[in-house]
Amino acid sequence: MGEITRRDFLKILGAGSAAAVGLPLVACKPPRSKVEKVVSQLIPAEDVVPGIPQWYATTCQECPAHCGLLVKVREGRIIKVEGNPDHPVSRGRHCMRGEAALQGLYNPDRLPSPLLRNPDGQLVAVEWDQALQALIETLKQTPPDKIAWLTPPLTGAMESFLRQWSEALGGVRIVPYEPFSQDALLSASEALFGTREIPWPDFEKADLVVSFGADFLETWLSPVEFTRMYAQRRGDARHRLHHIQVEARLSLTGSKADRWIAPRPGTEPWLAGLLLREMIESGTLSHPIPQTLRAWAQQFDRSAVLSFTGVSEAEFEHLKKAVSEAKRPLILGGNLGAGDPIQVTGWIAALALTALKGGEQAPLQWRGRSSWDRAVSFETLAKFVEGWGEETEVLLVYDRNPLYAFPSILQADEARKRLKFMAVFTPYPNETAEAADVVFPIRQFLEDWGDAEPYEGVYSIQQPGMQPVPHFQSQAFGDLLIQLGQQLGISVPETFVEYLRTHWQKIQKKVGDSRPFDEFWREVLQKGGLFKGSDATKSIQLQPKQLPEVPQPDPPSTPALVVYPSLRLYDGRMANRPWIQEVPDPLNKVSWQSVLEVHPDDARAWNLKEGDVVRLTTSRGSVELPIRTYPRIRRGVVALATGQGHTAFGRYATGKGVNAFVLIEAQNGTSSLKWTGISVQLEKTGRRVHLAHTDGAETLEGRKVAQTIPLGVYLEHEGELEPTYEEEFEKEFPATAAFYREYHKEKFPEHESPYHWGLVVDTEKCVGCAACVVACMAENNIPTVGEKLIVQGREMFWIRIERYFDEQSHTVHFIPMMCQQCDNAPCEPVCPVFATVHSADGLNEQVYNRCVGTRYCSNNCPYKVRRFNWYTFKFPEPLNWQLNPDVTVREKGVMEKCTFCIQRIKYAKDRAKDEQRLVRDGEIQPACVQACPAEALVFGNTKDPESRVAKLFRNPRRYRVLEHLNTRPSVTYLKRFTEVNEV
Amino acid sequence: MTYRKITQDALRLLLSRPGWKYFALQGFNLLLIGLGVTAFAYQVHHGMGVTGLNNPVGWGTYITTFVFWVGIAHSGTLISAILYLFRSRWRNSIYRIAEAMTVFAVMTAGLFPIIHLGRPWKFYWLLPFDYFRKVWINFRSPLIWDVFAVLTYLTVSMIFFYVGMLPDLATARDHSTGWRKKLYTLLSLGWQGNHREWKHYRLSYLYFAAFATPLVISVHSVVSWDFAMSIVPGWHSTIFAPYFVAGAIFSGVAMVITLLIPIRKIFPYLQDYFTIDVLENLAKMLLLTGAIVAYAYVVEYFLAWYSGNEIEWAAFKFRALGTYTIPFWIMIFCNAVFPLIFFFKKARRSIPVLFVVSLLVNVGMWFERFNIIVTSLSHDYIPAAWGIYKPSPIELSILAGSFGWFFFWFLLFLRLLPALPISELKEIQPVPTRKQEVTA
Amino acid sequence: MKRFLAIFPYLDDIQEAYHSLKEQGFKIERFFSPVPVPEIEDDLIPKPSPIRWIVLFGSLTGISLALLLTIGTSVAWPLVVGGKPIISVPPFVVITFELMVLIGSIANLLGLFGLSRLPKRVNEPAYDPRFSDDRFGLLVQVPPDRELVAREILETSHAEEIHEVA
Amino acid sequence: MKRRFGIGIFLFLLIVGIGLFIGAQRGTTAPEQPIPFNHQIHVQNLKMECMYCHSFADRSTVAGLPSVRKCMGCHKYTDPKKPGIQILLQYWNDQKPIEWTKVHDLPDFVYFSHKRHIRAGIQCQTCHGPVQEMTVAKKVSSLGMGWCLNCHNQRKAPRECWTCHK
Repeated sequence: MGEITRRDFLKILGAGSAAAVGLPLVACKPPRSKVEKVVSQLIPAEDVVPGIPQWYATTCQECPAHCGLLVKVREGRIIKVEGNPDHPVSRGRHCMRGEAALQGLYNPDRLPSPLLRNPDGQLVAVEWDQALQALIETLKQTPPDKIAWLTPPLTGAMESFLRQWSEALGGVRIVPYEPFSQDALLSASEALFGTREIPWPDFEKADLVVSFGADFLETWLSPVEFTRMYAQRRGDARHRLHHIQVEARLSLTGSKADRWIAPRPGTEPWLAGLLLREMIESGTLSHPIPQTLRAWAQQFDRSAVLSFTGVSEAEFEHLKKAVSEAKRPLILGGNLGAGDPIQVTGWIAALALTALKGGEQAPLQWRGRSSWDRAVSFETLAKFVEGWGEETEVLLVYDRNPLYAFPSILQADEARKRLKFMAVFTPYPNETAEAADVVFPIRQFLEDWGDAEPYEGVYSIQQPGMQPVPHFQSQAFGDLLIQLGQQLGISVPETFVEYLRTHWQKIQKKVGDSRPFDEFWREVLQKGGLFKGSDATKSIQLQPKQLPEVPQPDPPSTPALVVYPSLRLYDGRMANRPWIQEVPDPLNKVSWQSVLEVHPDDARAWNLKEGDVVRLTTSRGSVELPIRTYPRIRRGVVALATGQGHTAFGRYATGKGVNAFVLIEAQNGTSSLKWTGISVQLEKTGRRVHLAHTDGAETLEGRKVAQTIPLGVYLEHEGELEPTYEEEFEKEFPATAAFYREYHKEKFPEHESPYHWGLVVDTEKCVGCAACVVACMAENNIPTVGEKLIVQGREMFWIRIERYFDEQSHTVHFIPMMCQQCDNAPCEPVCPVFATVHSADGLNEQVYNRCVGTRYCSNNCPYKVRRFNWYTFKFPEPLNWQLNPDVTVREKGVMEKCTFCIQRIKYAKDRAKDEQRLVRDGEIQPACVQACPAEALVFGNTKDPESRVAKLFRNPRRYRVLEHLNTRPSVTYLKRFTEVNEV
Repeated sequence: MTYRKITQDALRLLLSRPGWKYFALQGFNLLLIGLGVTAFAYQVHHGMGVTGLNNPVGWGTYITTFVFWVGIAHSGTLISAILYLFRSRWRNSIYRIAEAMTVFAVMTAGLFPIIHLGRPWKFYWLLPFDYFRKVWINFRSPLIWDVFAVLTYLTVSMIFFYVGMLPDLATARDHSTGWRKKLYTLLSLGWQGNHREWKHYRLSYLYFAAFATPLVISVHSVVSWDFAMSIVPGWHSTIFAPYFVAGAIFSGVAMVITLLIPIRKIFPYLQDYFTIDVLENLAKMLLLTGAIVAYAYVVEYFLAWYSGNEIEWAAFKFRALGTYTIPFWIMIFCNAVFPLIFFFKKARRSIPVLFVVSLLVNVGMWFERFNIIVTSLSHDYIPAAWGIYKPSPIELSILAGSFGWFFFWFLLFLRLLPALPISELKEIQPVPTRKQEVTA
Repeated sequence: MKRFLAIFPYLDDIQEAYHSLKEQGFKIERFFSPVPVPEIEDDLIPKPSPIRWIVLFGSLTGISLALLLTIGTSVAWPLVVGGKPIISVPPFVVITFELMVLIGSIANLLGLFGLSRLPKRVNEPAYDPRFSDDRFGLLVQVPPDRELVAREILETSHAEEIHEVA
Repeated sequence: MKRRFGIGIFLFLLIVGIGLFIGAQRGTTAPEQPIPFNHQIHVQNLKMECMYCHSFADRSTVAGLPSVRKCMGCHKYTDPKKPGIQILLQYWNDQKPIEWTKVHDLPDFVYFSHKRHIRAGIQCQTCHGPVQEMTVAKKVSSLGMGWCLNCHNQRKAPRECWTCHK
């Protein structure tokens, strides 16, 4: 048999049966099935021990940020995705979309076979040969210049391979497109710095960030990386980053800001411009001001700008004061706006001011070419679509969904009819595939080879963690290109993996590594890539040449619509992942549905109630959707997130909500997109729907669940240690404490544990992104219950992000709430059958199979973190492949809750026992802690006085939720800072 | 009234064949039971999701109905045991019916804790045995107290019911024929009414009454502790035990009135026993207990407000003015306002008024429990976790089924067992003496 | 020895008969009545009913059983719940009370059955179905030589019927 | 009366007894396997170590089954005419894994680590019985919670719920 590699092993597994390993499919079957089969391996795999996970490094392809991932493989299946700690983008963290890649892999609606349009016009399943033949015929018959690819902004090996392939075929065009493109930023950068590259924000250097709409904690550029950097700076009390957000609808990013200024939507750029002008004129800028810039800034007239942006003098003065006092402010422009001259204006003003204030030290950095600058501008795209049927006869679509995600002004549906032939390469059925002539099911990235280069010097490898999911006859996209190339008679390598290795040999050469390639390659696979960082040494040098003219603002409209990119669904590509659909939006707390956010006062004025369905009409189109009151939006503005409204994207996405791309219109006389400030009409339809929201109340109702501390007060006490909770208790209630002391002896006479697990939640760092929620669902086999059950209030999350709108300020509090593992747990004594008891490690144990389902524990839980199985929830094949075999799949009628990831604790303790030592601090990371991009969660042993948690438990910012109930929780929260000098 | 008349009147119900209306009613009851059973089977098959319960509100209609029926049960024991100890002889004519009501109400109530379980097929885990797993039950849980209290109450009230009936069953045996004779022979265990039997019986009955009296108070206290022992605002209150006991008697007395009035109407000869004076006495009890309940409502609000506990006060404000304001005001009017009419003697002696008010009190008391359970859970400590509960058709079907179940047994009892306590009615008559006969 | 079963419609008559018979030294075997008549019952069985001891015994058994059950099972595997003591007295008191009532009541029932000789056959000759309706009865043991005396006493006290039973 | 009641109790106990007996039987079944594998020959006669085939027992939660290739390692050279070995050869020729029926099947909610037990010095036979004497693999222990706890209590092994439940 020769040497057997891991790949062979996986092949063998795939060829055998689903369970071709030395243990049964634990956890996938309902309990008490009578005969369990156990399947022997045919040929054992090297280094693979059933029951012990393997980890493989790979790269996320869900958005252009390309975080490094680690996938956890058990018995040949990927069961969890985590961040790669070595990777400079993710640093061991990930967002909810990254985690949900797993549900892309195991999506039950993935295409099982190629589809071909038959003479009757029906798409039917066909054999691979037939489908390939159809495409080859077409390609042979079409002049190469009439063929075009629509792809994501590719980087790495696939980018060069596709380019070579297309050139070899005779000049097939490639159109890379990203709906949330950074066209405006790139144009501004080109105008100011003479280079069409992204000037990356550097949160470490900045002392103030003013964002005129960029949602850098959600979707903008590289949210996981930015969240980490931002949270670090915010949590650092001595060098705390001040943050002002300027936008009409408060975003998740804005909700963390110290101050929110809400101008009329779409007018933020003029405010940025005015700020630039006034700063220039104030004469406080210490760096030379280029004349062109000074002249350009003259176009912003204070009274005019303030009047049409609707921003008060006081607010603007505050902004100005903050910027002038800051040494190195980081000013960011708008979020979206492909090619939009207004957004370009905003970015020019923002970047110029950043550069002028900071000079050489400006908190911007060059990272060379990135995935963002590879995307075509919206103008190009518009021309491209216009040319369908003429310049382009055959369209090859790879991993894009133009018929859903192209704004309606492009009229892609009409344009599609002009195309002679459209071939779609996608793992999933979608709107574009539905309209295609031939559809090829390709592999999802977790089961495929590839790489990415999110920015220069970060070479990130993408290796398969498992054999392709056998339910679908998918093929690797690269290998498909090779097959096509062979048939079309162009020279291609044998496999894409071979090409990839060649590509990496070049990289090895480029970085000057002289080891044998195999050694280099092994290290790359182990580490997940090669992370050298950009060696661009360019400084931030303003070289403005011709600055574009400042456009005239559109006349104001009321109501005006803001379309914002969804943190969860992105441009809609994540909509077929049940986790993503199930997790509510962090701010409006609605899952599965689209809602139109309306200010509560406006709703009252317009005689609308929550859940009332309205017809929303723009010049481009009209949709019907329910309204949701949202107090953090400017009066007269309504807002809608992208991503819903799919018509053919599998069971989890189809028919849910409305598609915002339908509503986006062109910016006043240009061919660019207008995302905010769209003039809309609202009409009441008279229908009502129940909103699938998970929040019980908008505000804290006077309860001290979320607490704050003035920064100044904290600084006086920084570094001090509060007494431990035990000491405090001892002091305040000596008699009770004495009773407990005596009683603790009685408690565990057999084995006193060296551990008491504790968790710290830093509410200052937490940005509410809900990555932890999805990570928890993945780790703990938490089912998604669907829209109807969410409406009924039966969500199953073990951890939730509570959102409270502050009553005094614009602040939004995010409180991650999970089982508090109380020492005096109210849930425990009320259980009649001992299904929930306390462990020596201080954990509140829940024994599912002992539970009879009285639900008394849940009633008596003041934190309401217990979850009851209202039904036996099903995991449709092959979503069940993702289930964690170390966690029971619960059946109907039992209670469940957060366990602090007991399976991970057990694993670590088991290993520690083997090595005859105690568990080390930081060795255990529950899924939520591991995921948190803000690093707001810390887990550890509170009995070890040197552990991080033990110290944080004594931090002056510490508090416990509902402390007065004497539940003695094992979760401590750290108070959020307020700036005392705030008005 | 002679002994003979009492015997004959009492046996008229037992020895005659019921008319078609009776069978029609029983058929209707069986239909309701069928509905309830079907709904329960559906719920077991699919899971508790078919109810309206959700994350904050883990208990709803089932526990409400459980407490409701346990409450109904209480006045039976009150009338049979407590009034016995107090020598209130007017209770003798109605105590059998009240006691039967107790037994059947506990039988009905006892079903609900099982119905409300997520995994009802595991109900036996609540019994004190470890099934060889070495894990017993948690005696610190109020639900286990409940198991013990309700099972004890069921057993003891059934024994008490049966023992009180023994001499009457003997009477029925001695005056029946055919299958009835066989049945009553079996049930009466050969009771003769001899001096030995009566001697031990007298003391034994006294002890039953003496046990039943604290038991009845303990049972509803334990039921109230299901709530009061928790930390839920709106539940965690020291007044719950007396408040629940008073409420239970209140609802039970109302149910006795509700049952007696149609019986009187259908069998007019029973009006000699269920006299208007008896009803007036019941109305007085209703007035008294209703006043206690109303007082408890006020005290609850006073405590919540004066204690200064914001969360507690918020829970009570929500109860009165929030989503569940309608059930709340139904409760207030039915339990605290309408019974005040019994301050008037005329109302106490008016059959229609008695009937309507007793029905309203029944409704009000169901809503009282609904209010306590649902509103408190719905809005507790963490605002983000608040939620609203609405009963589902399945729950309402089971609720309807519980009425069918109760009335099925009750109607069966009316025609099968002596509903008039024969020997105890005779006891309150002057003993037949020749002296009297001669003077008469 | 013969036994006379005398049936009376009036209580004062039977009381008269009872006392006369007793004075004459007859042994009264049984007294039947549709309602309890404490005077005669307590005269026939002067000792207080031992039911009280049986109930006490039952209740004490209940208490011990409850303590054994609650404390025993809690100590056998000391599971900690909610920081409450393993042996939590207040909750155990509830269980103890309930079991006291339960076992006490069951003992009461069994005691009643045992002492009143229940269940038993009824259709013995010395019983008349009217005793459960409106008639009182006396079962008297009559030595063969005093039949006439007995009969006379009974007749003078207006016995309705006098039966000789085996 | 009393007799009938007695018969009732007897019948009830009988039914319960039969139920328990059948239940107990289910616990010791020796299911039919695709290949009639004989532990006795391999262990007692050929003196093979348990961990030669169940090689993960001291490293992982699962003990593991030998791969077909491991079986073939020896059976390439042994008498291929024996019917059992012929079935094995068939599997190997078809390159199909063998689907054994589990003899010791723990419920899905149980976490059990072979490694921890082996490293604590527990013999395989303690739980699996005298496998070396079995011609057909048979379950000899109930694997019930009480059975586990007996041993855990004796050895003062942890009995936190989450030690074994997951």
